[in-house]
Amino acid sequence: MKRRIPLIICFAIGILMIIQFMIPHPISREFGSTVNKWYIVLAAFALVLAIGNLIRHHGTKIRRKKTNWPYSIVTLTSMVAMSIIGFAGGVDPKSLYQTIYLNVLAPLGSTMFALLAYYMASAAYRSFRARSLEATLLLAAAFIVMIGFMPFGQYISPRLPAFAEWIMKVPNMASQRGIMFGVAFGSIATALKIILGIERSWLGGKK
Amino acid sequence: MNHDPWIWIGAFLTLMIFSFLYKDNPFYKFAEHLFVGVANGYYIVFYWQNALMPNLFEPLGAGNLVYLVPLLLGLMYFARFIPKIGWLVRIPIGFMIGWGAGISIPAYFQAFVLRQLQGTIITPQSFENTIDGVWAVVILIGVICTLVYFYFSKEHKGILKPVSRLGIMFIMIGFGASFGYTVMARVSLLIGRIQFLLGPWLGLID
Amino acid sequence: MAFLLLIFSIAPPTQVQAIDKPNDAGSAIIIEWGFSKDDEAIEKYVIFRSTLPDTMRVKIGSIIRGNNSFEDDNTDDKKQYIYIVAAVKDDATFYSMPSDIVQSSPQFFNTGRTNILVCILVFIILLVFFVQRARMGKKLFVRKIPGLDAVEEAVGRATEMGKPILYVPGLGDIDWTATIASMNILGEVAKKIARYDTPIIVANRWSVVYTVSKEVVREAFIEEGRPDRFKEDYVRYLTEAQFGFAAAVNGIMLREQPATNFFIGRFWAESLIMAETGAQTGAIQIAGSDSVLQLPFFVAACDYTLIGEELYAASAYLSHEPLLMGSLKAQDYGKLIVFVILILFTLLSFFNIDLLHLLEVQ
Amino acid sequence: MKWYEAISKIDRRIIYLLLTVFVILPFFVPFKIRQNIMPQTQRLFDFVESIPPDDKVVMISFDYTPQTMPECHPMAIALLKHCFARNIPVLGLSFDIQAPGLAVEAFTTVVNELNLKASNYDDSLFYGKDYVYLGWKSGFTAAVLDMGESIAGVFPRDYFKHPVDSLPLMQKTKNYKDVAIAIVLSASAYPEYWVLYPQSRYGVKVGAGLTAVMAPKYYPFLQTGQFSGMMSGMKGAAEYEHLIVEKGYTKKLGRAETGMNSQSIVHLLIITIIILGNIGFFFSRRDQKQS
Repeated sequence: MKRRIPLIICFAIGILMIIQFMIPHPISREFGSTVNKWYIVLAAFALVLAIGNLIRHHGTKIRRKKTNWPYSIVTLTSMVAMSIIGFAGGVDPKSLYQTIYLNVLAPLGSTMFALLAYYMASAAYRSFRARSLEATLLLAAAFIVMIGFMPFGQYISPRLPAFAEWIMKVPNMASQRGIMFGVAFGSIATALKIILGIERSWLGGKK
Repeated sequence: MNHDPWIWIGAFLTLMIFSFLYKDNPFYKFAEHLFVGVANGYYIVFYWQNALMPNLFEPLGAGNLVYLVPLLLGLMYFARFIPKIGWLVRIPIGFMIGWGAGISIPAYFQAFVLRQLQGTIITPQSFENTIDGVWAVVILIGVICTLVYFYFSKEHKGILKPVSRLGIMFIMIGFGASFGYTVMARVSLLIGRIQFLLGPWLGLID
Repeated sequence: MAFLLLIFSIAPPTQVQAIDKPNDAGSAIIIEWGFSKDDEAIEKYVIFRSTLPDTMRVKIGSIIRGNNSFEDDNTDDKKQYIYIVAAVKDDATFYSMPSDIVQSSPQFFNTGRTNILVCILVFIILLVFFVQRARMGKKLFVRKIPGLDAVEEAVGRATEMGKPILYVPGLGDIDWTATIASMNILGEVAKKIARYDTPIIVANRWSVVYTVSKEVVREAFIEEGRPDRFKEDYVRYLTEAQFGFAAAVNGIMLREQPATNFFIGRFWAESLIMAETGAQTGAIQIAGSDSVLQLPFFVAACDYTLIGEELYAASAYLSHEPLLMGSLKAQDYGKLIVFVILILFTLLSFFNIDLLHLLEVQ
Repeated sequence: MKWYEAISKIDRRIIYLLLTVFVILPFFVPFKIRQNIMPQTQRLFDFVESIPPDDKVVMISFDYTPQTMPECHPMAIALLKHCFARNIPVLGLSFDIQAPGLAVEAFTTVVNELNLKASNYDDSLFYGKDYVYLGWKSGFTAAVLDMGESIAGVFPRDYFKHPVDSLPLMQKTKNYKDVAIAIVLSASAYPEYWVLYPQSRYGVKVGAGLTAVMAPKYYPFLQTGQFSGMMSGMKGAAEYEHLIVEKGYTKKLGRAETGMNSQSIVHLLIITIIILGNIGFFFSRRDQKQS
């Protein structure tokens, strides 16, 4: 029972969602949107557990005075403070909650994102070596595209921008499509295995 | 220089994250832990306002008893804390996994199989412009070779060997091109941060 | 006078037909008409509707000239309607004859999606067939996948060094199949870890994925007979914020110094931020993703990368379980069908047999 | 360590430092690289060039977010400068909740800059007469369709809470008939839906300004003429800036052009270090083979 009931629920909801895609009738739409709402509710409940895990992790660090424990205080207090600000002060566009979003979360996020520029440079430097034919092709394609799409590309050869675009539109497109077909069958098979109960590692293997 | 304290906060946080490029240090540690804390606080409020209120408490308050089902399912997550009924946690998980698997199957067939087939199949119209037709043939060959590379249940010997090799070459060219193109798209993010530091904060550029 | 002449020379639209929109949830009617002979001269067509038994005409919308259909997506399935289309130029309006009486209704099957249904049924049959065959003991061959052969080595190395293993199951929620596939791989990795008693850190972005991955790891320890070794702190929730998550993972890599990093699942722009930091710490890195745009970065920064479908082959490959192997065979047949369709449809189209519409999904 | 070992093992921090310097440099040492103008940018520019002054409005949908600001914001600024220089009124609106702040900033920046230079009343720009910002609206599809009948019906009040009917510009701008082109600046699928709904139903001309990551997806829309032009990424913005400078509408180099200079030399830097790495790799391998 401990396995069968979850498996039946998983099977039923999976099949229902597939059928739901085929039926345009309002009953089916209603069902689809209700289940989507339930999903959101379940995610919110799971967030309680997740935040509980975060509090426990940092709480333990502080109590046992593990390395870097003072930073855990930063996480916990800022989380509590932000929640209080949101619940007490509201979430209007002019509220403190939104101001903090714009002036703390947004710059932190954009700066982490901007680190990518540096990492792309160091990753390319370290790994773009013409070790084999395949690696050389990768290197050459990256080069041509990088030069071709820049204003100075045309100075090297007036044909270069068009060549760079060709690489994007022909070989790049072909490989992406080929990968996508494989991905499609891989994920459909995975999803079916889950629904049909063939793959059940989430229940702890085959027993 | 700007007198808005929020700009200063934004600027310091930006510098703290950048300091990580040199090495891990107390400033980065602070910014990272603050990021995690504030973001989680943000989402706690967000879920309460946008998930639980409209999708659970309001309908329940209005007497819609169907919503007892997600409430019950949600509570089952906490069964983990009572060892005897701990297995109940698998019920909401089964629900979520089944839901995710179910919606993805038709979606993948539609967007990843049928639509890509439509785009790859060559028709006489592809040859209206001869050179475009030639490239369409190259794309078709590329797609087939890539497919062969992913063929698992046969050893890549005989005819499969050169074809799958060609497939991996297409893949590598594609990877290189995407990498190069993305460099262009991403450097602009860094430029954006630098503009923020030099402009609104330091006032060195307008 | 010339002005008047121009106005009176305009012909109204002809043959107005209104039909219930097919394959929908009701509440919509499609109106089609023949062009006004003076389509070139007019400005637009205005669509009027009257609801029976009342005959009052109400304007419901307009569309520029050159179009001969309109969708009224605001009808009541219980009511009957009549439509009139008018050609409009300046302030003058020229009405067509009314359409027949029409009523909208919802349908129980979307015929525009029959092709998807066929695909799903064919694939289920393939899958069940090969799984059954595997169940009966037929051996299946799988080609080598270097990234997966490296898993054992990577776990072993962490054990030797006495350092933890970091596992990031992607940044996608559970509705991405890549995340589900990642959970299956996590199960296999966790079993090896339970045997060796190496600590693992599973870093999660979504609350739901967190609950699932915790179950998966716990179950793996139980299955290996070492439930005592499972620690609550092994599976962690960080934050839903995409780059906040990346920042925190960077922190884990630098401070807890894992010997091996797994990045397996769905990734977005943060992929390289994590993979490059990991490369700098000197960890062995194994990545696997179906995110076409992020794969180049993993290839550049990681030691092994599972490309696209290889990710989905992983749980079968690692577990050697015949049932799962059977599904690999089904996947291969799926690709074979794609190959056949590509060639067949292309060839037929040159014999004027156009089958492309069979692939159209509504 | 031999020289070729050294160049294949440059410390990453040196690379980071160089990269930072290269990004900052063009802000203080402006230089000009002749832009090769992509045809889609030229088409958008030509379209705006062909709109008669003081007649129909250019509608700009500000749908970008702070993260995509470096790419899309310069597009907005360049478009506004172009329209105002040609006396074309501008109507702004947004469907992304994060956009209004950025839109207002774009308007304020350009209007202040131009009004500082204005010598008389006629040269000056006024809110309500020369430009209006309607603000943010949820429910994208319904809103863009309803504007075909009445813009004021969808936005009864503008962003600053003025009744829309009270603004002179809005009195002559009733619906899409009074819109010369709707230009959508976005990092997501909005431009596609502008083609799908308002264009197919009301014949609105649609232009787009997209991030570099998104742009390749939209080439087919240009081929079919569904887009009357497109700017792609910071490069597209720089090209547009270049075009308005060339026409003499403004003198100053724009943000995107400076940004493109940074990008160009960063690309050169990356290409150079990859070459250095490979030279080092080549020689070390030769050594290994010999020994």
